[in-house]
Amino acid sequence: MTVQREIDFRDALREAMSEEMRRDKRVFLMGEEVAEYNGAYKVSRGMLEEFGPQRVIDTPISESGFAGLCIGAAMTGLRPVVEFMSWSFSLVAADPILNNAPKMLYMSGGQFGCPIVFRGNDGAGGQLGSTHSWCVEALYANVPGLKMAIPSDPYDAKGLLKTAIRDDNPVFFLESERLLSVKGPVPEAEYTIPFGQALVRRRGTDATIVSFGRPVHFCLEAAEELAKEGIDCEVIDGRTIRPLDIDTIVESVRRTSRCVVVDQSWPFASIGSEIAAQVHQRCFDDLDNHVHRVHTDDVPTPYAWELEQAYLPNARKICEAVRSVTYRQ
Amino acid sequence: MTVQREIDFRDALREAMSEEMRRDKRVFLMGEEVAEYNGAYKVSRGMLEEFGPQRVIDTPISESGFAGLCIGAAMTGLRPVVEFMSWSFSLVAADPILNNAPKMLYMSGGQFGCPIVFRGNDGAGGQLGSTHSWCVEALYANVPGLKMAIPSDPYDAKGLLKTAIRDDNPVFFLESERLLSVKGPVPEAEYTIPFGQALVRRRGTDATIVSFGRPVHFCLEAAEELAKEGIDCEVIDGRTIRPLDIDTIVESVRRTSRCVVVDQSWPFASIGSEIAAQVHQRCFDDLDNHVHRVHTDDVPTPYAWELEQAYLPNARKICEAVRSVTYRQ
Amino acid sequence: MTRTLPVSDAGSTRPNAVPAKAGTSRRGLAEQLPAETLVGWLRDMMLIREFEVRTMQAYQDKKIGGFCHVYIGQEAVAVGCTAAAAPTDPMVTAYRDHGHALARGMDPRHCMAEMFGRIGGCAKGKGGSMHMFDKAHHLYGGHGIVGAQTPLGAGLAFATKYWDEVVNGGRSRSVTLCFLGDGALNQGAFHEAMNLAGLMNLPVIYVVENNGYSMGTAIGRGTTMAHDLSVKAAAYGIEAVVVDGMDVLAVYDGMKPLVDWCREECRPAFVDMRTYRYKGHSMSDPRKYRTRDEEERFESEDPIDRLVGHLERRKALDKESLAELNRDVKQQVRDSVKWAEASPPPPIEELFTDVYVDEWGPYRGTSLPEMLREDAGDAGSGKQ
Amino acid sequence: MTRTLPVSDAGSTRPNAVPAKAGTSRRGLAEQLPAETLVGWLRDMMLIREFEVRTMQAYQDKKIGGFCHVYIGQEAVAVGCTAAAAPTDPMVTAYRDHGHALARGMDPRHCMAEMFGRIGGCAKGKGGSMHMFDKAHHLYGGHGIVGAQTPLGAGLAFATKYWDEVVNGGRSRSVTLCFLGDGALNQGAFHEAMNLAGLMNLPVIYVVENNGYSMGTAIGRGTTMAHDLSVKAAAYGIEAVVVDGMDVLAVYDGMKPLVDWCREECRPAFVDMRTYRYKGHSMSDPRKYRTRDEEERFESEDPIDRLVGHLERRKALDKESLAELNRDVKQQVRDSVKWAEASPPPPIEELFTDVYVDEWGPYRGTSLPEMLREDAGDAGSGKQ
Ligand SMILES: Cc1ncc(C[n+]2csc(CCOP(=O)(O)OP(=O)(O)O)c2C)c(N)n1
Ligand SMILES: Cc1ncc(C[n+]2csc(CCOP(=O)(O)OP(=O)(O)O)c2C)c(N)n1
Ligand SMILES: [Mg+2]
Ligand SMILES: [Mg+2]
Repeated sequence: MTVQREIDFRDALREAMSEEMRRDKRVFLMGEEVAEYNGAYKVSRGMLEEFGPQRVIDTPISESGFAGLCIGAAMTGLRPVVEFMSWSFSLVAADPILNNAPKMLYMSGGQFGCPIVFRGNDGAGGQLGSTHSWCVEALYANVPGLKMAIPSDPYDAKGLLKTAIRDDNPVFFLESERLLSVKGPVPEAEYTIPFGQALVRRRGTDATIVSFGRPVHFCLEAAEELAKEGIDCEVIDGRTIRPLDIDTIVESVRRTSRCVVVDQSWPFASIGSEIAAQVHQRCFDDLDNHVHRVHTDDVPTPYAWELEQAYLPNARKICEAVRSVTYRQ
Repeated sequence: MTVQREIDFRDALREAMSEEMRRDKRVFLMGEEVAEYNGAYKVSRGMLEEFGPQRVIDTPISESGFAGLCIGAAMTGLRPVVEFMSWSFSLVAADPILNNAPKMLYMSGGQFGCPIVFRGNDGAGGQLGSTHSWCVEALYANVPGLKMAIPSDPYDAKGLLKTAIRDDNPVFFLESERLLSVKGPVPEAEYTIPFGQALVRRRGTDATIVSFGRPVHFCLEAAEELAKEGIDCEVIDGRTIRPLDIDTIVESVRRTSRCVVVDQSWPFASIGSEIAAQVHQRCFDDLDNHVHRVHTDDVPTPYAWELEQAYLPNARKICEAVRSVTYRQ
Repeated sequence: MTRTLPVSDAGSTRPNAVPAKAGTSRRGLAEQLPAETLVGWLRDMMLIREFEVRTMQAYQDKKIGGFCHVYIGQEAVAVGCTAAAAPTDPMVTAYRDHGHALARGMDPRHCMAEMFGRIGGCAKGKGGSMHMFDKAHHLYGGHGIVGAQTPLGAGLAFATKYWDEVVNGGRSRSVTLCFLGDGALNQGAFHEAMNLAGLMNLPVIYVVENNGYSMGTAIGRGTTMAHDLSVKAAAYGIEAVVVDGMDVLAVYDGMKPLVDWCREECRPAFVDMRTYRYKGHSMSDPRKYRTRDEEERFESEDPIDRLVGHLERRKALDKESLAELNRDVKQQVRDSVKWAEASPPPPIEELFTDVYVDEWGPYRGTSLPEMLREDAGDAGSGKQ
Repeated sequence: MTRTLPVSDAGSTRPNAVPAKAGTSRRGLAEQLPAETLVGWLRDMMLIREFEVRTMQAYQDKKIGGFCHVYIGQEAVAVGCTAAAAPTDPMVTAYRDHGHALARGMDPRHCMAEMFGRIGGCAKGKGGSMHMFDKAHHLYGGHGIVGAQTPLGAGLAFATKYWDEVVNGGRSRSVTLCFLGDGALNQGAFHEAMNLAGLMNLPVIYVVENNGYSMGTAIGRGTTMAHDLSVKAAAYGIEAVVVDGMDVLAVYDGMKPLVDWCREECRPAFVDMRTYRYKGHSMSDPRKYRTRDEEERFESEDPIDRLVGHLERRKALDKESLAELNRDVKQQVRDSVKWAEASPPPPIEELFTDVYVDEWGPYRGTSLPEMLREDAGDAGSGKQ
């Protein structure tokens, strides 16, 4: 029996980048404070030392500029990894990341692809207030031509990021600052995780809970709680949003007949709405109740701790939704 | 019997702005080419002459700059109308319009509102290619704190725009370049249209078709076509997205038991997904079939006429969806 | 190519040239002010310093959450600039905003309570450290996104002009102060704002609080021409001045004539305000990117010490009154902490307040923060 | 303030100063080239002119849709700049891009077919007039969003350096040409790109095709310091030159030394390229914002006429050979129209091709345009 190595989410991200940079000289990392400062959240700690300033590159606070720069570089076949200190700061770069990167291949009729990874912290939870707490997945996932991954643990973080860096398309990689210090088993041996494969994190028969990223942990917590009440939940971690592994979700809902989607972004026109709509479409005759949704409240992110806690999805809210979808209350 | 005056969509928009500017000196218009050029699409024709260069203001190609400038002005209680030549050009201004305007009131604890209207052309259909064909509603409607209107005819365009200008909150007003020359009855007498009230454009019993903006016309076309086949459709024009008049939709679907949502934007995490999710939620026991959705295809906007036509929603696709939702094929 | 080249002439319809020389620093201006005024500045600077020290403590004690950026070292900038402007001149700044709020006159209780996330905060605890707004004192916010406040600043200047000239029919009479960090120089929004300000003749002063760093990035590593920022303004035909931001007298001497000039000429200006933040970028920054030596060099030019020295030389301040000021300020800040602690967290209903001005659906319209309810009745209405 | 002010010194670790004087225009450089070379340029300029005339016709005939911006009047810029650069030097431009594509060597058939929305187009009809890409000729696109190409240009320069130095381990040897309109000067992205280029020592030349207008806005109405754009470059420590874009010899004389200098020094540069568009901004523009007088003044300096004059003076071109060139070019363009008309519309399956490089779900991976399939096998692979 071998003891599994445990590392934290932050280190898993770094390992993914470093391994890919060792493997492929076309890969480089660019962003604010990624080099000399070792990253605002220390994700890139030590990388400058290993790879030097030509491949681990500090930038000024010019998201539109350096995102666009890296898109240009990607058109030549380089494979930039762009770190947004926070996805909240990517709005100033919305045009290059949404209007350029995901459409380049199409507009050029197949001539120029754009193998680039944009990554950084996404989501609220640290009392950062209205401007710094974006869940950009609800906005950006609408756009065809990009891929999107939202890992929930170190193992997936590493495996998915390596896949992202090897992907020939622009990948939006959303991390949670709240998870960076969470530890989990990550093998020393090389592995990658294919996009478009959801993971069933818990088997269950009474209801399917679908989520991705940080709220997956709340779902598992809720499932434990609900188990005590005799409600046996299946928990699916979507892992990638584009491609979305709807088949795994559908297969599960066909068995459980009930579905709750948990999404930490605002509800309106979100991933949550999309999954709900698709599940209703594919499982119309199987469903025992409409799909229930748990989101943050539909208001700007408040700063005060109590308000933010009330605002975010949590195990309690998920339990309530599951009880409701299973007609237990 | 009085003869109804008919004017085109473009003139309706101008009348709304001009009337409000006459009524309230705090209202001004700013944007690229709105003054001396009379507007890229001639929406503001003659307004410079009437209101002078202090109130009808040309800008350089600096969307982030002038949108932000107008947000600052709105914080003092002025009521700017900002014209984006196209909403496709608003991505470079995503930060001010999404991170500032809709959150100012909240972040300031009720101190500073932001009574501003952003308006311009939205949507594909003129062979403008990938970068110039955005339907930003799918992206932006996710954000609380803003309101959003998408009129489909001159009457609504005028009435809703006047309401938008008088609203104390940021309003995103989405026009269709394809509709600008469409004529319709618009009374001479002053009127406004409240936000959050959908309009039943056609009564019917077999299926409810929900749409907003330009595709409403395709829905009505489809309804005529389907009537010949004996399928009697109700067509609901949502008119505003935030607030969304889900009650009117639900009331209709409870009667018809079938629902098709038609949305000219990409499907994933769109207004279409949201309406589908909400209808399933509210009408779960009434629905005879899952909500069907008609969107543009989930690909970047192609330039070639044939491809663009294939890409867009149209009456044929809507007919198919209705036949499918009513089990007629 | 040196011969004259063709260029369209239709452009000459709007003036676009470099303006008359902007008001130049007048050495000794501040010194001529009554000693009480300068003592008032000293008190403000001491208040900010003490406030920030307690802020750091409270952050360490986990009473303050999120990101928190203190102003220690830069006090002379906010205080001197505020003194040079009229109290009704709009101000807007970035996330390092406690100093501006206090200098502008926000009650430290409201400022502290905001960071504590309490209902007594200036934004009822909903904004946090980075987003300090004070309508009664014409402070249009701290803003968290780097550079975001720069077009807003142009807009405030536009608005004062518009209200005066179009709505009320008079002559423009306000100057807007828009503060930004040196790191914001590299955001596109800043450049668009500068061009608009130059083009539209907006009375706004962009004060770059050039503390030499944006997080761990020394200015020269992120900003071209860091040794002469005036070229950034020259690109838009905007006058630039350099001011010693470690000396409140120099700040006043530099800013007062500039504010007057902007008000008179209705033109923008740009200030390279040389300053230094003593502490890390935010609470979690170990400052490895700079030397202790450098820090000491700046600390030895401490703006509070310098003003004390000046007042002592003028015999306008003795040990006794300084000690009293100190006690006084400490007491005020201690009170603010107590007050903040006593202020309850916002009730959960506040989640759905202030999303929209009007009520609809789950939204409850707006309600003013206590701070403004205490003040004049209508001044702070969310409804404009 | 004149005394030296405190500023952090940690910034001095990276060079950031104004570079050595950029290569200055060398009058007579082009004249020394073999006459055939200049006749080649003439042919290219005539080709572009004729192509655009037929483009306008086709647009009027509704064979071309969407927005369409012709290059008539500006031919000397694309042709002269292309001549000054190496054929492998990357180029990227805005939506007024037919001239660049043709100057770079794109077959007019592919260019015309693209606008006709046909499968034979450079992007299989999926890009349209504003988005001309030609991988074989190192043209990284026309780009529809004003200013969007300017960070891309920095990125191309970064990439050439990176490929040479990091991947292949040598010395950088390419220069990127990034074209932009004068209107793009006011987009923030341009400024961020300039700062990055200056900071990172990127070999990119920003060529502002200063035709005096962005749509109906004369440059002076939208851009501060329009009379001296060099200040826009000085703000980033980047050398600026002014070039007469109505004279292809002057363009070459200005650009060649500059390109050589950028390649040698691995530094960016900025060109205020004075030119004029004879026609409206796009097909629907009545040009009321300028005088016929002004138009005639520029038309009288027509770049094609000037080159013809030069060649005639040099006795390198007679009436006969000019007429032949004319016939030849007309024939080529006529053929391109015919070819485009004969090319079928893209099959509906093309909707789902080129969304992702790989196949998944409804997506069919990529397939190359005919243009590249004719060319070298691997050069144009969507897979990098
Ligand atoms: C657009 C954007 N990018 C990145 C950040 C993260 N960030 C916050 S402060 C900061 C440094 C700003 O430095 P400077 O402007 O010099 O201000 P100072 O902190 O020195 O007062 C950065 C990078 C942000 N808030 N916004
Ligand atoms: C961000 C953005 N805003 C607005 C537009 C609409 N637009 C297209 S071209 C143009 C004028 C550009 O002028 P200039 O840069 O001088 O180029 P020229 O047309 O003279 O070649 C405008 C405003 C756009 N494409 N992108
Ligand atoms: Mg700084
Ligand atoms: Mg131009």
